[in-house]
Amino acid sequence: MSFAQTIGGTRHVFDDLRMLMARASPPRSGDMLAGLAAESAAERVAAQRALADLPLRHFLDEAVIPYEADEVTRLIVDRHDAAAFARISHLTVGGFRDWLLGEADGAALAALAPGLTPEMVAAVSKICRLQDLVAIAAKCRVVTRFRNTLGLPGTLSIRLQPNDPVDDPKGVAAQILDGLLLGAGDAVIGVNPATDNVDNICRLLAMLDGVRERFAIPTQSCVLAHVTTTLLAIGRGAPVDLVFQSIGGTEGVNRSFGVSLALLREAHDAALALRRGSVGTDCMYFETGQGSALSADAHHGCDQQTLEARAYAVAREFSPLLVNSVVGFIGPEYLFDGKQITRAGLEDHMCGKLLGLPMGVDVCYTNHAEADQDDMDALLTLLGVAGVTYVMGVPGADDTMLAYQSTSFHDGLYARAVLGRRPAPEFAAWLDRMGLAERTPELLPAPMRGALA
Amino acid sequence: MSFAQTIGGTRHVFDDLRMLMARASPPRSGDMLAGLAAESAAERVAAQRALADLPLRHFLDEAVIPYEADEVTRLIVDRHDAAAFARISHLTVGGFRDWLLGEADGAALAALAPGLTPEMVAAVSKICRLQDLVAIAAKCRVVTRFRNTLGLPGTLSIRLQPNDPVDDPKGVAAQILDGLLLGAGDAVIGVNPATDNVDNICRLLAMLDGVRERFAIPTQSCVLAHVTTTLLAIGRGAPVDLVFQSIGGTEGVNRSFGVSLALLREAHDAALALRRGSVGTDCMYFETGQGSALSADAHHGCDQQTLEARAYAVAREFSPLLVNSVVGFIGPEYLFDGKQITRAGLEDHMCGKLLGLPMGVDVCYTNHAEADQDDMDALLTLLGVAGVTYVMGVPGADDTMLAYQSTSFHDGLYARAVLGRRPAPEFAAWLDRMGLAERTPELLPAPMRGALA
Amino acid sequence: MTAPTRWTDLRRFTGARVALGRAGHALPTAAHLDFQEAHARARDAVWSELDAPALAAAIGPGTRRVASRAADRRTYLLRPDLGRRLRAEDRAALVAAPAPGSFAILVADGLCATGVQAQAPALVAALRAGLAGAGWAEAPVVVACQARVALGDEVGEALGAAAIAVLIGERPGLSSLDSVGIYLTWAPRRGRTDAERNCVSNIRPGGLEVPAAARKLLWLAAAARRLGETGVGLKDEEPVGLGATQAAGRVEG
Amino acid sequence: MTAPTRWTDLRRFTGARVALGRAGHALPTAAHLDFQEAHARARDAVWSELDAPALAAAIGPGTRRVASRAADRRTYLLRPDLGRRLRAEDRAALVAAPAPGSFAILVADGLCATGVQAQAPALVAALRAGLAGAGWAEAPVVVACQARVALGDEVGEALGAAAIAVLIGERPGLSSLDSVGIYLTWAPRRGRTDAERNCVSNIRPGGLEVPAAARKLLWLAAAARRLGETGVGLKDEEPVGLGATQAAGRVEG
Ligand code: B12
Ligand code: B12
Repeated sequence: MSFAQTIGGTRHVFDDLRMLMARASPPRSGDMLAGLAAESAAERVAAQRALADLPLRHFLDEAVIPYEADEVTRLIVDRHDAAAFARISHLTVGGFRDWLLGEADGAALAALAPGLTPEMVAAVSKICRLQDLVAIAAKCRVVTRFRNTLGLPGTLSIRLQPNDPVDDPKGVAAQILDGLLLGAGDAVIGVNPATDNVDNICRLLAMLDGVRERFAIPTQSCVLAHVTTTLLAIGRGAPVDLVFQSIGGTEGVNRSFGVSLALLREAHDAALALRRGSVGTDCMYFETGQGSALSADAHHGCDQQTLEARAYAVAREFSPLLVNSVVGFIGPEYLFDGKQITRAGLEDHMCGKLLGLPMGVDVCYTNHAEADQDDMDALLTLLGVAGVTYVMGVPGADDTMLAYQSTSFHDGLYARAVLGRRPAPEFAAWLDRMGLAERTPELLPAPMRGALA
Repeated sequence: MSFAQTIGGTRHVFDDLRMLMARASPPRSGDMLAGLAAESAAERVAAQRALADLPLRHFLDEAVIPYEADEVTRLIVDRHDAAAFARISHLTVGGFRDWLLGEADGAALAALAPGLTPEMVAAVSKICRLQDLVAIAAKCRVVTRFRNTLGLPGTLSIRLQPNDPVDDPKGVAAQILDGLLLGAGDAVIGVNPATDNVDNICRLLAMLDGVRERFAIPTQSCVLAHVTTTLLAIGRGAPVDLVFQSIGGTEGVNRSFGVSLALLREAHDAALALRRGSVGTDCMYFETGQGSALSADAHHGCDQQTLEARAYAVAREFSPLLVNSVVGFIGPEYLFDGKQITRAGLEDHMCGKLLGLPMGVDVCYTNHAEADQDDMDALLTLLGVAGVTYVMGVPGADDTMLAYQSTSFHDGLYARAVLGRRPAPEFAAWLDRMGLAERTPELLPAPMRGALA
Repeated sequence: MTAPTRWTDLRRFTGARVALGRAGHALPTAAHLDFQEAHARARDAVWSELDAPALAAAIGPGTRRVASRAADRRTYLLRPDLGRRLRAEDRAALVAAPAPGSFAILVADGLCATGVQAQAPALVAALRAGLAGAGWAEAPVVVACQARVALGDEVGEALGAAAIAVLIGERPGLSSLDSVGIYLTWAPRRGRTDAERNCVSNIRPGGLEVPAAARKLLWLAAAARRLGETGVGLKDEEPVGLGATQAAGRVEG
Repeated sequence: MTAPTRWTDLRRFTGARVALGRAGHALPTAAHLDFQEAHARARDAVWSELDAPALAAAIGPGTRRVASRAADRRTYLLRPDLGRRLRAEDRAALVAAPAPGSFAILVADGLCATGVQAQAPALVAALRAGLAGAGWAEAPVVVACQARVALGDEVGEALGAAAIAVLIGERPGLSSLDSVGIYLTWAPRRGRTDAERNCVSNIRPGGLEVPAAARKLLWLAAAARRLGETGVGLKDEEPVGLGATQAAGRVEG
């Protein structure tokens, strides 16, 4: 179906829903790279107006990528919960925005989530201001559980990310201690392995599990290897808490990542079978990020933010404990500067939350992007106000293996302090017991002293 | 005195304190225009390192503008409270940052304020990240009083700004009602007059006072004419609550604004003599903004942020009820885009608060700047977290007389809602009585119906 | 007009964006998108170019044309210092044909050319008529591109003028893409500060109308001649109702 | 090393920014400024230019040079699509002198040229020696500017190579301005996805050392030849301790 809107005397025509969504997107370099962005502010507003007038029902009739061509579309369509959708089925996209900002509350939003498609939430995000992205997300409540409880009101959790360029277990362990001393690690202690060697992955898994058990930390660990490598590790009996995988919003980008829905299902089943969770069974961890589908030439002419939202449909199929957008991680070809990263981070967070996901955000940038620590401070604070489930914690904000800057352990403390947020309750109690809740002692707590030999 | 710092093998030399401060400033277009900005990121870091190592005492020995040449310098030097300064007199600028982020609390900061010079706070702001600007400001407590109490913890006040292109009293009044319906007006109901006609100013003053009395609103009003015009109005017996004036950080820029310390003193005395405050006597309202001194060719080779801080020394001499930086108001030649506006807004807010001022910020931009509503949402939220005393409220964010975009009444509601802030207590009670605290009724509250004929 | 009873009735009393409704605490979608559209338009207006030949022709014979040292729009936006300086050749041309003791008029694009283009001819005509009536010799008119207010100081100085009125495009707002301001400076010369000028602002349809603006400027010009100065020393003490503004309504406070 | 007792002792175990202290919740000033300085340096590293003639000479005779379609650095950063395509003339030159069935090596600037410039000669030498030992004919080496990983697909295809190893500059980090990654692709041709490659990363002083990296790549190359594929289907199942990484320490969990 085509759409038209006249603005300032000029008639703008949009061939189909896909094009309408792309032109309505706030500016970003990736959509320009793909040749999909609006050419002027006027064209963008025209698309936003047309989109605002579109009935939400339309999204059930027109797919941005054909059902036949893409298993992610099939997942979205087949899993759509019409009963949950009924509550808002009479609204346009614009009316949906008003409803979200107005009468919607946490309970209504939780009930609605299965009735929403990624394209609906992407559409509404495109006509939201930054403050709307914050205010709507702040209403959402998504709670997940494995060995602790994440996402409770008033909490802000941190993934402890102790990466090492050669996966040196001591280097990793030293970073873990540093993070624990600074209150990080309740979301997960998760290492990105520099190598994809199966033995090495197993060794890291054993080390992480050992640290966790030794200090009795109420949290989960993860080695963020490729899912196929993790499956091999599970086969070898390694202690896998969470299965990690990068995912995207089309079948094609997932293929370029070496995954499929069937493979993810297999991994989910394998992880569930281990029954390692103590307070819950949410055992998947997914990362996403705007631009990956375009990079893999698997974007089907869709804008990157819509595809990002579609990745969340993949994620929610597997009841993840954690999902995060790596928003500034990839580079300036998709999100050029601090402004684009900020906008995208808040879009991703709101869209994920509306779809019922425990959204974290990797508040980050690379050295080839036009961004700096000030931009990160702003985004972190905004996400904190928006109720982000978790952010990263990297020593001094410098990941020496992935070569980018994310939030530091200190940043986590800052955000919790100025916003009055606490860690996950089980972890907060542990910090209390270790004497780490308020300050960092010069001398390591006794149990930690023998940790590295 | 000259300073040198070697970075990556290159030795950077800074001729004097003024130059050191300028080179240490985060990038902004106004300092580039003035030829004062660092030429590379490396030079900037070198200056920041040298500045961080500088003892705070040095600021008492080296003035950025000579004592003999400038009455603002004389004010700063003559009013410096050495006893208050003693507490931190042993620190360097870098040590001062650590102290501010660390042990300092609200009481210590309030006691310290008279011991700080504007140059000291400008210096420390230059080595602060955005999050430091937020966290430090959030510790400050500055409370002022006239007809209500502003700046209490947990509050966020709004100036109601009902400007009209021809000062039509009905146009102004309609905007006032709109603002009151949306919870704005506790900081002040303040009109910028389009004309500088004395009769007209008196007429507006009478109208504002009439509205306030008729609805028994616990707030103050102001017509933001030139101080000399306001003095004439006082002479004619007009009901002047607050005396307004734009000010800057050098004698020269103030001269270009048609003011001097003596004139401000005269105005302050005149306003005090009216004894119109009910709960307090703070009766001055000042506006400032980075770039005005350079625009007036009165910057003496100082960077714009240092001069902005010096304007606060002028302000605090007169115990103002309200001070605000109009941060994005002037244009892109001083603050180019959303990023520069954001940084400057948070700098100004923190510097003003450290100097003991009731700082608001006009979160705003012009149409010739590279900024948009998203940038404003971010800055507003950040300032809210930082504990800003007040922001502006303009109908729909569009000032039809000043031709720029500031925060709307809705923005005020957003900030209060997501951050859990309340209006000034007297005003909050009034909103409750009027039934306006939670929602805006379709029908005007009875007392408002006859307001416009 | 009858007194308002509903929130939306407030719209009858102002062109400002009142009574927009609420979606929770936020602007409803329609109002939000109206705003976005207006912003797109206002951003474009900054880049509007003055058609100086057409304007000079509309103002009449004898109109001279100059440009500031800001070579293009982007430079203009970031370099106000250049927008305040005449190109050397333009200065020389003015100096070569001065108008000593005159009351000069400078028409300048400023931050948005649209309003100047439309309103300057009528404004200039009204001013010239009034000035002639007040005994000034025919006022020389100069049209300038990429100009700031203070360019008038150099223009007036070069002409040897007694005073200069700068008619300049005010920055565009969401609701005003066509607003003109007039800045009046007695004894113009480089280095004058804004404290030494007077201002009449918001001249446009929906704002101050051309006749009222011209009347006000002429009142200020007369006072300036009497005092021998402009700026904070010259107060607009004209009683309202005598044309000071065209807004006559009065609120029942 | 003895077990840590003080927070600062952690620094002995890692090059990461641990034990930085606290100013309230924030980084102390010194650590904050160290970071700012490192950021300034890393930003500059992105703009480092590969000295391709010098590198080709250092690698040895027969080295060929190509460039991607990204004409300059800024284009390169914003147009990865162009960084993945050979200039037509460079493609033609490779097609004109192919190396069918060979194991090709592409040395590319990627996101930071410094590490490639310094380490590629030794890496290439080690790889060539190992490949020769494994029975491959002399590997053709191509040096490319403004290149992305996937440029290897077109290079390999043009050469008719059986496999290609792309040695490429990884993006610079605050603590690594000189890191190289190797991406191995079996049967390279345009359209290959990253799922069809294997990767050896973080090759640099302080990261994976050149001999270990070369050993690992040769292990993967042998496995690829056995399986006839690279990517997720090829798992690095080499037991650790046999050169898989040079990190040998073990934590007492
Ligand atoms: C950027 C990046 C990504 C981005 C790529 C985005 C993009 N399209 O540009 C994203 C986030 C999508 C990503 C995903 C993954 N990555 Co990655 N990634 C990197 C990183 C940080 C920088 C790469 C770089 O600078 N390349 C140089 C530039 C010049 O090349 P380019 O052509 O611009 O970029 C291409 C390659 O980087 C390639 N790529 C990126 N990651 C990977 C991983 C593998 C195994 C392969 C073959 C290719 C590949 O994708 C880009 C586009 O074609 C490196 C770490 C490092 N320090 O280098 C890790 C790294 C290469 N990735 C790694 C991994 C494990 C993955 C995942 C497999 C994780 C997962 N479990 O799903 C996925 C899937 C990769 C795939 N098959 O596509 C590992 C590889 C470990 C190993 N020795 O095999 C590394 C070393 C880091 C890590 N430990 O996590 N990655
Ligand atoms: C930007 C602005 C400012 C900025 C100027 C910054 C700068 N250096 O560029 C700041 C914030 C410093 C400012 C200050 C004041 N301003 Co002012 N300002 C404006 C505004 C919004 C836009 C001007 C514009 O677009 N100019 C056009 C461009 C092309 O010219 P420019 O050369 O770039 O800008 C120069 C002039 O704008 C001039 N200027 C700015 N304000 C004023 C005020 C007066 C009285 C004069 C003579 C000159 C002047 O300063 C600029 C630099 O030289 C107008 C409202 C409007 N809609 O126009 C009010 C406006 C002109 N200002 C006004 C006033 C009252 C003031 C103050 C006197 C307020 C006070 N009580 O202190 C002060 C001091 C002015 C002075 N003597 O210098 C009134 C004038 C009313 C009247 N009819 O006299 C206006 C109409 C708005 C208002 N009601 O508040 N202002």
